[in-house]
Amino acid sequence: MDEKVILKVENIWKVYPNGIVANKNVNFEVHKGEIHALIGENGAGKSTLMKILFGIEMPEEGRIILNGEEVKIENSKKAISLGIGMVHQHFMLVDSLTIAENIVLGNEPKKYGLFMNKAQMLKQAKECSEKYNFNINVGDKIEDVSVGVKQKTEILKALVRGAKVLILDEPTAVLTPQETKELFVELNTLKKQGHTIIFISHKLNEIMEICDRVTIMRHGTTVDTSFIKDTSPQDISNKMVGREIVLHVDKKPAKPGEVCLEARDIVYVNSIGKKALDGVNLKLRKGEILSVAGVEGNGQSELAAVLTGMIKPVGGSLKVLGKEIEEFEPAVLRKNKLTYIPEDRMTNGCAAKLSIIDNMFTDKIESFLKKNNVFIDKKKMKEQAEFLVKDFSVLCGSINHQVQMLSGGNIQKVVAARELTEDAEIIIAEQPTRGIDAGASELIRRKIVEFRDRGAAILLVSADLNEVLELSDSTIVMHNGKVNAYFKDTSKLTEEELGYYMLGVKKQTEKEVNAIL
Amino acid sequence: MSSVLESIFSTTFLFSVIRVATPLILASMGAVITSNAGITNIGIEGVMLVSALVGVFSSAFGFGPWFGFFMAIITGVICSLAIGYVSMSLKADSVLTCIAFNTMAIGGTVYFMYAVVKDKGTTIALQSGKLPSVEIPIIKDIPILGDILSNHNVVSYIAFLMIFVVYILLYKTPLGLRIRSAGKAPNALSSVGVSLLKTRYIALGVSGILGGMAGAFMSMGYVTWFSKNMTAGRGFIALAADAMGNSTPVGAALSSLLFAVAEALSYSLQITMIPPELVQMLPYLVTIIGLVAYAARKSSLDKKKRKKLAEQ
Amino acid sequence: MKTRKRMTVGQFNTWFEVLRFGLAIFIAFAISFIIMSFSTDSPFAAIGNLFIGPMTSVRRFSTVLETMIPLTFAGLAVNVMFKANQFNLAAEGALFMGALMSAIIAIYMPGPPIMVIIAGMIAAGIVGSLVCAIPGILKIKWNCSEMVISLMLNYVMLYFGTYIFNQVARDPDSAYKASYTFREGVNLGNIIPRTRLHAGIFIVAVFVILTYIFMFKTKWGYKLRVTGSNIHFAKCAGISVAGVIMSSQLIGGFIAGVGGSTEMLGMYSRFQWSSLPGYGFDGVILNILAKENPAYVPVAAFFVAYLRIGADYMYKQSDVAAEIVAIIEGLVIVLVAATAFLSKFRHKMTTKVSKNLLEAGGAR
Amino acid sequence: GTGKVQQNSKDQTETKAPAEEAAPAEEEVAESTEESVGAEKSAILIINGNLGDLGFFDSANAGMQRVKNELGLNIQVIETGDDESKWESALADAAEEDVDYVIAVSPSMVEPMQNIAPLYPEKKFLMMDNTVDFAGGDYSNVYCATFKQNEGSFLAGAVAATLAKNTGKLGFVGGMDIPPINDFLVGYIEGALAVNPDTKVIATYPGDYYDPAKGKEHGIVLINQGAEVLFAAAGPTGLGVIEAAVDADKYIIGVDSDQSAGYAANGDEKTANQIATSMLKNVGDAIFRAIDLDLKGQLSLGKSESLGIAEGGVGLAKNDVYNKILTDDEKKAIDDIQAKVVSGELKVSTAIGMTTEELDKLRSSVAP
Ligand SMILES: Nc1ncnc2c1ncn2[C@@H]1O[C@H](COP(=O)(O)OP(=O)(O)OP(=O)(O)O)[C@@H](O)[C@H]1O
Ligand SMILES: Nc1ncnc2c1ncn2[C@@H]1O[C@H](COP(=O)(O)OP(=O)(O)OP(=O)(O)O)[C@@H](O)[C@H]1O
Ligand SMILES: [Mg+2]
Ligand SMILES: [Mg+2]
Repeated sequence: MDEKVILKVENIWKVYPNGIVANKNVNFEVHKGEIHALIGENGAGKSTLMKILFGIEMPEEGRIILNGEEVKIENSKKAISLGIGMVHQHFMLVDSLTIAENIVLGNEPKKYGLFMNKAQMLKQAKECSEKYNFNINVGDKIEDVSVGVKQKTEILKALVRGAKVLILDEPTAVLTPQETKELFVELNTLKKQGHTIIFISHKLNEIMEICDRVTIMRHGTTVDTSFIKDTSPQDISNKMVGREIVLHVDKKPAKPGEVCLEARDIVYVNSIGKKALDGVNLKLRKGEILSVAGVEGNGQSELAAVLTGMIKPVGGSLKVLGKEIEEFEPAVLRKNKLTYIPEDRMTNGCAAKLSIIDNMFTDKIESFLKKNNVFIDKKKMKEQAEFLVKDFSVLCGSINHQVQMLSGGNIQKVVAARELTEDAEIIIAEQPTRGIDAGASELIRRKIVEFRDRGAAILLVSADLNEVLELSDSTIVMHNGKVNAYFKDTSKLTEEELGYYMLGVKKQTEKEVNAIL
Repeated sequence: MSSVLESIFSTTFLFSVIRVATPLILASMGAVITSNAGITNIGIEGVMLVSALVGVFSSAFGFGPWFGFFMAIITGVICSLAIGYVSMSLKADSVLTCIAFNTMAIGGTVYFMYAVVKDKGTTIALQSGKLPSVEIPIIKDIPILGDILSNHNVVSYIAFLMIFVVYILLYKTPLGLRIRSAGKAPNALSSVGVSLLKTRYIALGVSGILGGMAGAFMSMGYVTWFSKNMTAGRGFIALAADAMGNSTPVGAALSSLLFAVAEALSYSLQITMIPPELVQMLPYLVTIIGLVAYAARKSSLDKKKRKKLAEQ
Repeated sequence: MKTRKRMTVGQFNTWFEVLRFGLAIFIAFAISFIIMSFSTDSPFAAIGNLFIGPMTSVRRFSTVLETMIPLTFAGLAVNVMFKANQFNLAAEGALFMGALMSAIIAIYMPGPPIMVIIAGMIAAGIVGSLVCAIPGILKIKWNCSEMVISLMLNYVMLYFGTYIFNQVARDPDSAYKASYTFREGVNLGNIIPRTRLHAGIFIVAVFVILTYIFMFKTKWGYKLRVTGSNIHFAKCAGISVAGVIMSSQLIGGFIAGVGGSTEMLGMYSRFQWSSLPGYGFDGVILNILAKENPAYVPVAAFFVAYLRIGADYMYKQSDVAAEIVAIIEGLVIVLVAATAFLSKFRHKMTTKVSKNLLEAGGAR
Repeated sequence: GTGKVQQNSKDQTETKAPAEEAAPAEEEVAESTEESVGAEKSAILIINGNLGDLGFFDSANAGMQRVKNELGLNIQVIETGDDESKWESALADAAEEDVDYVIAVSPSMVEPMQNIAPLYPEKKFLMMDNTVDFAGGDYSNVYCATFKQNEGSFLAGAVAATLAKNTGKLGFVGGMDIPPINDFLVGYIEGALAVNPDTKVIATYPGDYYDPAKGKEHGIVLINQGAEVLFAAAGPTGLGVIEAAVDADKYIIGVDSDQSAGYAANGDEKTANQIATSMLKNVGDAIFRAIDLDLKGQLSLGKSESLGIAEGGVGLAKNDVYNKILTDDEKKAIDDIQAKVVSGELKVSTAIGMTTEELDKLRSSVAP
């Protein structure tokens, strides 16, 4: 047995109830004290494999060897007791409880054998956060803290339980660049203290920056493991998808036309009473991609939600295609040829239990009716759905399968296929490629450019700076609920410059910002 | 009319409010525990019913009412766990499971009643005994208070004690922390290796204890026999009390008391010439109005708060 | 290759569902049989009577069909409301009020009986709609739990209906609580002599077909299904969800109301209900058995009605209380609704099927 | 065929009687069957509610036991529960059996009776406590008996007023606000007034026959209002009223059966002693009488009889408790009243056919 190897999985098979083989014959080795990246396309089975390691899913076959001994991980409790900790991609925190309560949950200090010992609890949580140099206030309630602090709480939860092997499933997806940097510092500290980290991400640059080795998964199996220093981003992505992919979107210069969406003085107050939007002005023109950049939580998602009618602003006006919008309702806006790719595809983007075909035309079912205007024309729907599935290369068994059977990227393709409709004049795309692999991202980006060239106006809300720089024609930056900067020509913009505005280090004058109008 | 007022402002009115509220408080505490754990337990109605029958049987064929009380609690726990097994381990929808269970409880109690006493109506043919009433030493001598508070059935005192116990359990113990987490963020609980299933089973078990007590009170405190479908929707009312009280023990208890006041009022109003059907409707109407008022207040407060913040 | 593999797993699943359903019924009967054998010396005879009971005479069999009618209506009503993801249990109150409304019309409205019947049904439907709309409105406006509200509302309806009944329709000369008798000829006729089977069976058949078409073939049904499946998505896609929720409650209530009037005009000649008929919960039960598909609702209703009539026969022939049927129903429902029931076996089989296919065909 | 007959009669001897009565009964059957006239005959009773009410239905059931024991018939008692949709088919089911008498005992069974009886002209139907519309159809195979519950309640009211020596207030709990229940109330009020014209009567209706807890609350409210003696006509709900009376140490008047004896038989002496008397509605006796008469060929089918005190249809349970708590003078006074009612000297009103206004007027006149 190799001394270095702390965790080893051999010949893991996992079949989901619907018959999809998510993991087939997976072999995977993690060395002690390394940061090991796991990367793979949509549906490659990374999450599934991690869930197996953390006892959430049971494999049908295969062995897990930890510290040279074969182990059976029946549940998370067992995993924790074996020193495995997992930070899931989605937060697993109780919002109404404090950080300390979240950290000690399941391991609560007691007094008189029956009651909570609050003092002891705070002490424990504090000691732990100090030990790993996590700068947080453990008495705060989760609902009041930032995403970064939540992520730290998640990691502390694992560490306080003595995790030696830490699984991080796409931990940076929701973090700002600054927070990501901070996290990386902390991960390096952990590494120095002897912890082993498995790091899942779709972002190659992060993997190149922090990881020691990388394992690539494709179609349910591990295809390759190599040292980061011996490989290159190009190499990794080739192995991931098994073909050359174009990392850059080719696009012709924009030809902006008339204004088709105009927002004035939009104000929105969120549920905890913060002014999430504080007098936002913007104009969107035909044939251009305007991107909205910004550090998460500065009002971009609220802006998208207001412009699509998902939430109602407390002040301001909106003009679409020259018409004043009285009612902020998705139905009204959609009637005005506005479509929307929402950020949260599972909540707002699809009905997971309905079939793919039923999810394809939800917004335009009225145009799939028979002559009497009551009955649905199933035949027309089927033809069109089959066409779109091909056009967007949605990987599925049949268009009658439930959407929930698809992997994340393919669900996103279904959403995009629905929203990128022929007669759409305004497209609001919110994080359209978040959390999906390069191949699918490229397809969606290409489609967006295609629609721009056809004369649609596109508002791209994205936290991915590469995407902003590559895809958009002009850019606005949001900071603290206000538009902080407007750049008419994105191609003249650099990543650093954008960062300054996003963090509020730099700020344009009102006149410069209002140049958009 | 004056006699109605007289009766409402009498000590006996408040006395009967407490009695009417007893099964509701117990059952609503059960509902509070389960809804905190993230389970909508409309099966509490059936749990009460089955416990009431088992209580009577055990009392009649066993060692008297306290044994019956004990067995009713055991039954409550077993029934609740059975609901849990089906809805959690066998993964059936919890509302559907509860509806199925209630159906089984209504029919099943009649089936067993018939099998034992050859009646489908009541078990009055059995001598099942009654849980005692208790005089509270000092309080009983205080003029008005004594008349209201003393000499209730022992289960009434247990019910009020349970409000306190449930409060402590939910907010001051590790188990309470887990139960609340199970309801608010089940993923969070499993992510730290605490079994969500186990936590919810425990919550259901505790609610079974409370439901069992409520059932025992119906058949061995309120009256001394079981009669077909004798809970008559009290479990549903408990659920409404839980909703009205925002799933807090004190809130749910106050809501139960509100219903009990309306119910007691409906008994007193019967002596007027107001049509009895309208009077009987009162408690349910009050509950609906209470639920709506609570929800409306919540949403208007929310709106106001936002408006105010926007103006700042 | 790919399509063949999907089909095979799909075929296995269909086969498995049938097996599971059968097994659920078998287990329910087995458990009930054990329970019965404690209280009777001849459990075999008892369970035999349960099965053959409804077949022992034309009249008994027609009783099954009669019982099926209100059950099916309730099942459809609940189906439409549940499909919009609203756990509205007010079908019970709607059925009661619908029955009362049509009874009042049948007593007082002049004109040819057929007109009276049609007017009665429509009025009953409207009343049913109003009843079921209440939880819907409160849900939309203030986000009140429709389940809790409807549970309370049913009692309000019982007492309110009884009040109306007393004021308007009660026959003071009757020696029991009953309305005046309906006008001559105001009933749904009789299809088979010496039974009570009435033309309501055709009405319910029409409603099953209409509900099915509505749900799966029309734009409204489509919007309803999307809303029920994911309300946020429906809203985002421009569906007016409040309208859909409201209309689903109105339609469900309408069906329940018509169900009440069909039962009233088909089976009785005067209104004499003094308690809630209990169809609201039955409707939920039927939906589980019918896998939430309106087309299967009558099948489920037949099954339940057959059991209940069989149980009555069994009780009459032996000393086993008919209420055992509640236990059988409950167990069947629980096992059918229990998605994890037999899941281990299913998983093992799926794994085997998938792996075999994989080895045989290669690609995923 | 004969096989079926035999099997049926064998089945039907396994009656659905309360357990404690069953054992001695069986032996008697064995000896009496031989010589009894009714040996080959059988009867089915439909209880369109549930047994265990210690009242009306239990009384009917007791009558059936007498029919079995004394007349030697095979009997069967079917409880249908309160699901109205089942009543008619239960009646038809019974009529389809190889049976001679089909018996229904509650007012609300009249409609099914009218629908079913003409379809089975070879069977004899007994309808208790209500009458079919003999003018409206061919019901030559139906015998109906109604009970003058107002007459019996008159006596109950008289006893109650006699016992209410302090406040003169009486309480009444009726299952529902409906004519047959109000018939009890009307008689009760008039009987009480006959003894003491200043008597006050408070009436309440829980609106439910199966919620004893509610019944108890109603009883308590009445007692709190100063009612000294209670009277409940409310099925199992009424049992809760009895509990309230017992808890408060008040007298209550039982209904339909001798409820004091019922409790005593169950071993509950304390309750038995609080039930001053019971207003008997001898439905069981009426069933027995009808079948007995028919076996002798004397029953006039196709007719309805109204059974009052004179016919033994209603009356008071003058049992030990009654004898103990009433003085001889008081008992004599009650007997006098009873004689006057029988002779027609005292006229008792009935709520059947009374308008709501008339009833309200009567109720208001005695309201405290
Ligand atoms: N609950 C499930 N039921 C059925 N199939 C599932 C389920 N979860 C995942 N799958 C399938 O298993 C395969 C692997 O999924 P998994 O989520 O592990 O992939 P992934 O590598 O995380 O991909 P992505 O990057 O798209 O999230 C996919 O094809 C997916 O469709
Ligand atoms: N056994 C299972 N039962 C139910 N749901 C499952 C099961 N296994 C996985 N899932 C769900 O399937 C989904 C697919 O996994 P995953 O989260 O990796 O995909 P994703 O959301 O497409 O992409 P990413 O994780 O890269 O953002 C998850 O939402 C997970 O909760
Ligand atoms: Mg993943
Ligand atoms: Mg994934």
